[in-house]
Amino acid sequence: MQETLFLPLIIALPLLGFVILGLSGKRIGEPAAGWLASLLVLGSFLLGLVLLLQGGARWTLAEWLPGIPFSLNLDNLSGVMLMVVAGVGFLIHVWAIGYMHGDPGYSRFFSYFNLFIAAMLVLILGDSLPVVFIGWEGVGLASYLLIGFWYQERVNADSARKAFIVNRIGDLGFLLAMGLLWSMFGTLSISELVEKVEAGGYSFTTLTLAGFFLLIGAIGKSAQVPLTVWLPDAMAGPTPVSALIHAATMVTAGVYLLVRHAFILHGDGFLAGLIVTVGLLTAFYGALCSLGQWDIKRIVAYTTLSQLGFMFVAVGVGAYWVAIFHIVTHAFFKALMFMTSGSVIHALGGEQDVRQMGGMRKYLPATHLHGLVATFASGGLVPLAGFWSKDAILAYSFEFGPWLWVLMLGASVLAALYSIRWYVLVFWGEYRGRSPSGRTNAHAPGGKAHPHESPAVMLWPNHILMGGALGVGFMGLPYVIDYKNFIEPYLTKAIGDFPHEKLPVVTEWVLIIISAVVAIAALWWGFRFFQQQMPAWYERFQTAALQGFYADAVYNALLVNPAKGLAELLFVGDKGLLTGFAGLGSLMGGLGGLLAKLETGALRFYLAGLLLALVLLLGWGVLR
Amino acid sequence: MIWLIASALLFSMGAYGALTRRTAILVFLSIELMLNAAALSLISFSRLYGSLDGQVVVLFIIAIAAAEVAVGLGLIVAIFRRRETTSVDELRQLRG
Amino acid sequence: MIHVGLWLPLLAGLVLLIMPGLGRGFAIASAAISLGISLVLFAGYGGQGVAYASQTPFLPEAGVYYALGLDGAGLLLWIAVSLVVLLGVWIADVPVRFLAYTLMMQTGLLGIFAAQDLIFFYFFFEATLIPSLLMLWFYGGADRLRAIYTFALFTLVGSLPMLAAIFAVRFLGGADSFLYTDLAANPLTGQTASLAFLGFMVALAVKTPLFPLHAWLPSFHQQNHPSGLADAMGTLYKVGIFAFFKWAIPLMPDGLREWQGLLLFLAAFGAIYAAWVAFSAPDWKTLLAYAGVSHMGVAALGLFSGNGEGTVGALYLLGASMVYGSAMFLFIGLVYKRTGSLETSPVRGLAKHAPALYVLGMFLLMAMIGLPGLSGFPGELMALLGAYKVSPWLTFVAFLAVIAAAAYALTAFQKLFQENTQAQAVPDLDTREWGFAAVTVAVLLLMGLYPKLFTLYLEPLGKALAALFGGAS
Amino acid sequence: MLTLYMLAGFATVLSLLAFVISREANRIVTLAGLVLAGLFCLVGWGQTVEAFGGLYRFDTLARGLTLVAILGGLWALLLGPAKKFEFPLLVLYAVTGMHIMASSPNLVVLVIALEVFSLPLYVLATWQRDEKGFEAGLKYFLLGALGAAIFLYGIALYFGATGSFMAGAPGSGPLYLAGLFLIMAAFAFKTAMVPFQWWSPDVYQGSPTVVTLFMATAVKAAAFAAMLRIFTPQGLEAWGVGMAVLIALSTLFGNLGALTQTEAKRLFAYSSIANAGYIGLGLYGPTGQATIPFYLLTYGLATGLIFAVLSMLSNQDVPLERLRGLWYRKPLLGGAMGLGILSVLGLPPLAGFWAKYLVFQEAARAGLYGLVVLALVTSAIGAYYYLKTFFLIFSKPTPVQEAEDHEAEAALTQFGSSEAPGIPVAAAPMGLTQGLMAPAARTGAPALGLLLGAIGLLGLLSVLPGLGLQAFSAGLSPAVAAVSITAPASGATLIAGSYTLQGTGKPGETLELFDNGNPLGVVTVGPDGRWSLPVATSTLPSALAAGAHTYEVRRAGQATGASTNVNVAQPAEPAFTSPLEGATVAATGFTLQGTARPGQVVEIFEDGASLGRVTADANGQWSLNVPPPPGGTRVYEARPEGAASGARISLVVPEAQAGAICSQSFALSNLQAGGTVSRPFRFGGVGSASSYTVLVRRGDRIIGRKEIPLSAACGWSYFSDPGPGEITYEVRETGRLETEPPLTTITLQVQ
Repeated sequence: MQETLFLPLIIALPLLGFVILGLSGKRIGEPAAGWLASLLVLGSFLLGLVLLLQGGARWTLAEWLPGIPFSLNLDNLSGVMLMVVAGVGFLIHVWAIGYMHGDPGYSRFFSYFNLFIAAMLVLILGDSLPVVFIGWEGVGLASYLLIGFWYQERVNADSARKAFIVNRIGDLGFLLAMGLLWSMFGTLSISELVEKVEAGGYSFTTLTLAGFFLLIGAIGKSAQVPLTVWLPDAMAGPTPVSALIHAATMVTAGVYLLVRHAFILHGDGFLAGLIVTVGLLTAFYGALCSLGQWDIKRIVAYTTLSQLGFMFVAVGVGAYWVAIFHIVTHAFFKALMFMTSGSVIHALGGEQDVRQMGGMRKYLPATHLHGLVATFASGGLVPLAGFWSKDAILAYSFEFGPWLWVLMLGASVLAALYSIRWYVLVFWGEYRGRSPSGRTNAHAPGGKAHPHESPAVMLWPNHILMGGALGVGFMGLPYVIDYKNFIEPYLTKAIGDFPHEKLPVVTEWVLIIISAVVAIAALWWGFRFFQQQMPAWYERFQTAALQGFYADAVYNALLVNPAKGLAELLFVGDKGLLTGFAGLGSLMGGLGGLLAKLETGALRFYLAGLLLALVLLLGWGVLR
Repeated sequence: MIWLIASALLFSMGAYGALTRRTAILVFLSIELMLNAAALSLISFSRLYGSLDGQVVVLFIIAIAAAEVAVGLGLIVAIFRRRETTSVDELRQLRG
Repeated sequence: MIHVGLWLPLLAGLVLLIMPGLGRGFAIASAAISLGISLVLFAGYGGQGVAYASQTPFLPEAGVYYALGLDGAGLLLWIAVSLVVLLGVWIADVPVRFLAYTLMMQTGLLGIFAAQDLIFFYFFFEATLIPSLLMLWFYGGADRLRAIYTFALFTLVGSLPMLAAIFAVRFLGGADSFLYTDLAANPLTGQTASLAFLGFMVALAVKTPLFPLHAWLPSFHQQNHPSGLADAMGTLYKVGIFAFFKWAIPLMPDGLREWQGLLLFLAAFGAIYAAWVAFSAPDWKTLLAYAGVSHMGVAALGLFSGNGEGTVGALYLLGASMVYGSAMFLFIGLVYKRTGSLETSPVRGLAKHAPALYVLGMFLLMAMIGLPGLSGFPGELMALLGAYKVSPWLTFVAFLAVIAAAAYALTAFQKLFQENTQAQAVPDLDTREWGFAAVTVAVLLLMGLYPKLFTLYLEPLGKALAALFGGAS
Repeated sequence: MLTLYMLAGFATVLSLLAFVISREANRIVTLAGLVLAGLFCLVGWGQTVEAFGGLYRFDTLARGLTLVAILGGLWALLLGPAKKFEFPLLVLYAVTGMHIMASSPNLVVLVIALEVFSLPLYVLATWQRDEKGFEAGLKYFLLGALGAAIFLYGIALYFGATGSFMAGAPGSGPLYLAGLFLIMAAFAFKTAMVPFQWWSPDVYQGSPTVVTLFMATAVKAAAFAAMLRIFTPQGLEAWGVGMAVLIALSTLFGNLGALTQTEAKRLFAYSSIANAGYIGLGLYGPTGQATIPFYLLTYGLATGLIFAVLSMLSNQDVPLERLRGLWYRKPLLGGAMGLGILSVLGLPPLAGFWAKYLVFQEAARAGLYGLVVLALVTSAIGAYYYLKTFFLIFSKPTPVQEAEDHEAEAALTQFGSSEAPGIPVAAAPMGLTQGLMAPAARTGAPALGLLLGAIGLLGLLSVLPGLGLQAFSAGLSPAVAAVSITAPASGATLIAGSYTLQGTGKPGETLELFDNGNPLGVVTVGPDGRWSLPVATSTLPSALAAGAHTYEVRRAGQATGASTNVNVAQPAEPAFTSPLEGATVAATGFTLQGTARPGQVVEIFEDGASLGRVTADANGQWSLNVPPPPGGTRVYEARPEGAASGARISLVVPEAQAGAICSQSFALSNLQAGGTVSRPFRFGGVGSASSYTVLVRRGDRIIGRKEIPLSAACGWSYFSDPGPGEITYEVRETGRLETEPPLTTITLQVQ
């Protein structure tokens, strides 16, 4: 592992883009700004690839803060994440060149986008927790800026703010985790923590608490139950943002964080149960909500939630490499799904309601193909990427407990359903929208008469992603097929080896076949079902799901409004505090007034007072 | 000793007088009485110690009393001319 | 050098007061020279102990020496003060005499950080009040009289018990003079220490400010000149943390031991309380006032932990908050210049016409709510690490403010800049304001990304204090 | 002495002359008298003049407070009415009385002085000859007469208990206490301390403002001078608690009472009650004789400014509201008054702060923390009304006031006024309706000068309070630590050069040391009150001679001091003198010192390795620099040349802390001169390069190279055990070419 200055350079490249575009983006103009941003990300990708192939790299600035170095570490784990972030990030950048065409904030968009990549890279590469935290909040900031990219609309600004605040709840967990780990081990460097945790000599209960704090952080960032509420709203941002930040990369940072700290979580029954519970709840919640959405992006957003739940379950059952594997496959198919949605939106001049879509397979053949692959990968069709990673999760779940396997199987049925629902509503059937002619939109100026296929700059990234969604699964085949697959040993080298019993070959095969068959069946059933008129029970379900099962309302009633009310109350109280102090002042004044009354002006009173004082003084002074 | 008690009594009488009289002149006279009480006790102490110091001081006291009378009476007379009264109870403009 | 650095601003201020014709350029020149001197002093600092120490008998009969010197913390704060003053006189649109008071106040502040004699510390601590009061009085808002009384009386009522405690420290501690070295060699112990510490506590709680003695702060800021210059100076005047660190704790470590629980509680509670209150602040200055209380609560939490990390964090956060807090006030001054009002509630949508202003605001706001990578974070983190060792629960309570900060700051910010349904047409940054923005951003980034520059010098101080305090309970 | 003659003489002569000369001339002569008296106070400052068998004692205290009283008189004269010649005369009488009061330790003289300044004041109080004036005068007079009676009775009892009229006579018993407390009551009355303050608000308000000014400044000065003589810290036991009660009540009553006042003079009457309390705090401390005059001086200047401005505004009541906008209407008056107020409030950096600080410190020294806290809290309360007034002055004037100003100016120009020439500092409507005593404000150049002078002096005292305090401390017996020699003890027998003189003194002062009358050296006392001087460091040739030595330490300029006698013997066998056995020494190297027969050669060994040879000087002293030693306990040995053993000493070398920044330039500690050494031996020194290379030669032949890294203590050290014969070592920074000249070259003769 080499100590090299090229490592911070990986981060510096997109950061440079942020600065240049931020300061003089307007002058660079369109599309040069977009290409500049994209190329810088590509540069990071290539640089990272080179370093990774050389066996990783480190870079340290000692005593950045007392006892805390500023250290970066490129190992296999962060390397894989770097490939995903910079690679998929690059594709989305390129795609956005087409998508953001004509937006007045074009260069601003790419400047933020580069900022995001930089922050995400810091998060991934950071080896010291405060450095990770810089990235952690940095991506939060970038997400805030991008969700509120069209801040002129109140709802967008509100969503951005909500995302930031909810994320900060998670950040508090992260901070407390740092505090606890520091007080336990006196270091915040992850590589040192690994050693110290192995060395022992501490209370395991405390370590569990540290893991719990980290989990809170991860829940916030990955929008798990109960902090899911910000993610659907985050769709207010431009579609590339949703694809990059809220599907492929940032939201998986929570999973990454947990995997990075597998050495803390591993073997802790309480945390495992908690993580599995959280993941499972999120998987179901996301899936069910997705089934009720009409907004094309919100559909996909909830599917992301559901998939994130899968990843959490993977972490919970101890399948750390699987969680990362799923991140990789998910990055491809979910980015593809979002960008397909984006292409459709683009084609329809900004229309996002799926009830106004349908039949797009005729108008947008290439996009349709992307959509199809994304659906199948997401729905878990053999042998696309999503199948293999999901299957691995299921296998590990079976190991954890057959009941979990059953539940997860149910969740994957839902996954198949929502994927196919999205596909059917968008691409199948007949076009339900009003004639697109005459509709103009800021994002697609001079609306076309016809839903039109996207330009090449948007198609090619999707082609590549489609390739990924088809192929990346093969690097993580189950052991019964490929005894030594690529990714497991590769990641285990960085995550740490937590050996476990493999399932018997027969069981494994049975599980694979069941999940494959179930997926196919669910996809087929869904394909038929969603073309029909919906039955009444589904309508009722849909109404509740559309509102996210009223999670926002509950939060508003239970938390947000009381907090605001209390703020008002405290504000008045604080004024009262000052009044209280002022009251003390007037009390003094009153006392003074009374005392001054003693100066009655009557001479004989004075004489009496004087003599009385004299007597008292004498009496007390002499007799004392 | 007896003279000391006498002087203390004299002092108290003066004080009493100063408190109960309303006319400025009488108040002032009462206070002069207190001066004399001091003089009386000085003399008795002087005899006690057998030194003349105290007695000399008494002479000074007499002079002081005279000076005070000169100033005081002048003052009181001036007030009487203006207000036609010397009652101290009516002087209550300055207060608070 | 240190003497010139200390007295030059006062002199310049007096000259400017007498000859206002010299104008802003003169004030800027003075402030720039001050900053230059601070930087030279910083560059020449050896890294250990008190540098540039000098002492001259002042009232030798009474044991008072005119003694100056700067340690790592003093240098950090000198630079912060000089920088903010320069930014302030550079950017604020105020009458020239106002600038004169600003410069005079600078001397007081520098003196507080450089004094190595307790009486001189007290002298500067109090004397700084005068220019501050004059600024508020001559250029304050309509209801300023009340604010003045509150401010002045809180300060005086608070600091006078400190004077009694100062006497106690020397005479009961048995030192021969009020020199720091002398007093530190004879610290108070036991019951007397805790009583004397109480005296310091009251005074310094006012100036930290710690709940509930922060009550003067909101009205102080509300009533001050809308340019924000006086508020910026007021922010610099929040020297309680420094004084606790420099004087109260080393001279009475037993005092901190006695009161640690209460102080930690007040700090933690104040942090979350003020952040919460800030959410309903009707105007920006009130909001920033409460935000400041909240941050100082966090810093105080770190300091009162009595360990190295906490101390470093508290001092660093203090220095950083001086810069970003003041810059924020000055920034709000720019907003006022454009909109004529500081209320938080109306939707203004300024970003539409003033994008650069928007970006600057965003940056400052993020620095204020402690975004990692910007100036607030290193201090907050170290304070957290220190505090967590001592009291995890209070740390949790205090750092709830992290969430609340995001809530109040972003909510108000959104109304000011975004949602431009009712966008006000305002001019964007002009050249002078660009200069302000560039320097501020550069400094905040530097402090956030390379804290080592200062923490290298703060760390020995933190260790010394921790050793003195004998480790956290 | 001349001051007394001057005051008394002018008073007597002018009393007769005034009938003849013009009233303006009379005023000027009076002024001249006061100024002359003041000047004679300054002549011989710091010296004490006694006269009349001890009845008159003109010391620094008397000088200082007489000056304050004269200052008050000057204020009154320059600002006061000039229509009648009696006014200056009365002021002059009063000042004379005050001077006597300040300068006498005899109670009887004090009584007389009291009357001498009180009687004119009664008259002055009624100067206005209106209802309020008469009321004030009568109240003052009757209560004052009562006060005098109490004082006299107190003196009588005091005399009865002690048989003496001198202040500070020791005594005990109820009679003594009764006398003392009666006297205290009388002075509390004069200084307006609660509960004897009754008269003061009424009288301050009813008197003409200049007279009020005079009372507020001068009377307090005189009374406190007497109190300082009567209530000395030695008698604290007797009077302390009673005074504490008075002080506590005064500060409370004064500050609280002032809060609700609406009339300026009355407000400052309450303020002066409070200040009397603060000044009282100074009585408790050992240096109160200096701090109280300092307080009174600053207070006199500050209140003087306040009342002077008030008197320029009006001779009558000044409702606070009238002060509004003074700064804008009359900047000089407003500024002066503002300055005065802030000073009285005690806000740094003004002189009032230092004054308050000093008297509070006196009380704190005496351990009266309760009283100090109370005083501090009440002065914080006081801040409210001071600030209220201050900000009133600096408010914008109301339109009505501005109109009034215009009217007044118009009236002035129209009617003219002999009383108000030129400078438009005089304020608003006055002078036209007030009949006889009309405008009190004389606004001529002298008044202006006085105003500016007071501001200047106040400013000076603010910046350099030490100046004032030092002046008032002159002639005080040194309160702190006398000089002494604590070691060596008298009669000890010591080895020459092996000992250190130690002693005590006042922190910061410089002392001279003498050895048998010859100057040995100068030391500065450290802040802990200790000094020390190693005899070996002296440049005096005879310092190390054998025989009897008498060491004496003196304050600069004084003829005698503390001394000690010792016998000094010449050393015999080599011995160590410094450091002491078991001491911890610096890891970066240190110096070994010792003694031996003069001219003897001593070789020093460190754990058996030679560090080189030294030769004892004519006094038997030798020293050797030890290169940075390795950490741990090291044994050093001083062997006479050729001997197998010698005196030993073990020293502790701390482990050097890693990470130090090495900045010393290269140096060689021992064996600089080369010469002969035993083997093995060690040489070394300090440096800053990361390592050095030693090149070893015999003749021209290079026989070895060795790289020696710099130790954590920034030292380098080379240990060598070569065969006998001449050997040369060259030291270079590692990496330098061997053709370059070396940093140092050592040529040794190894035995």
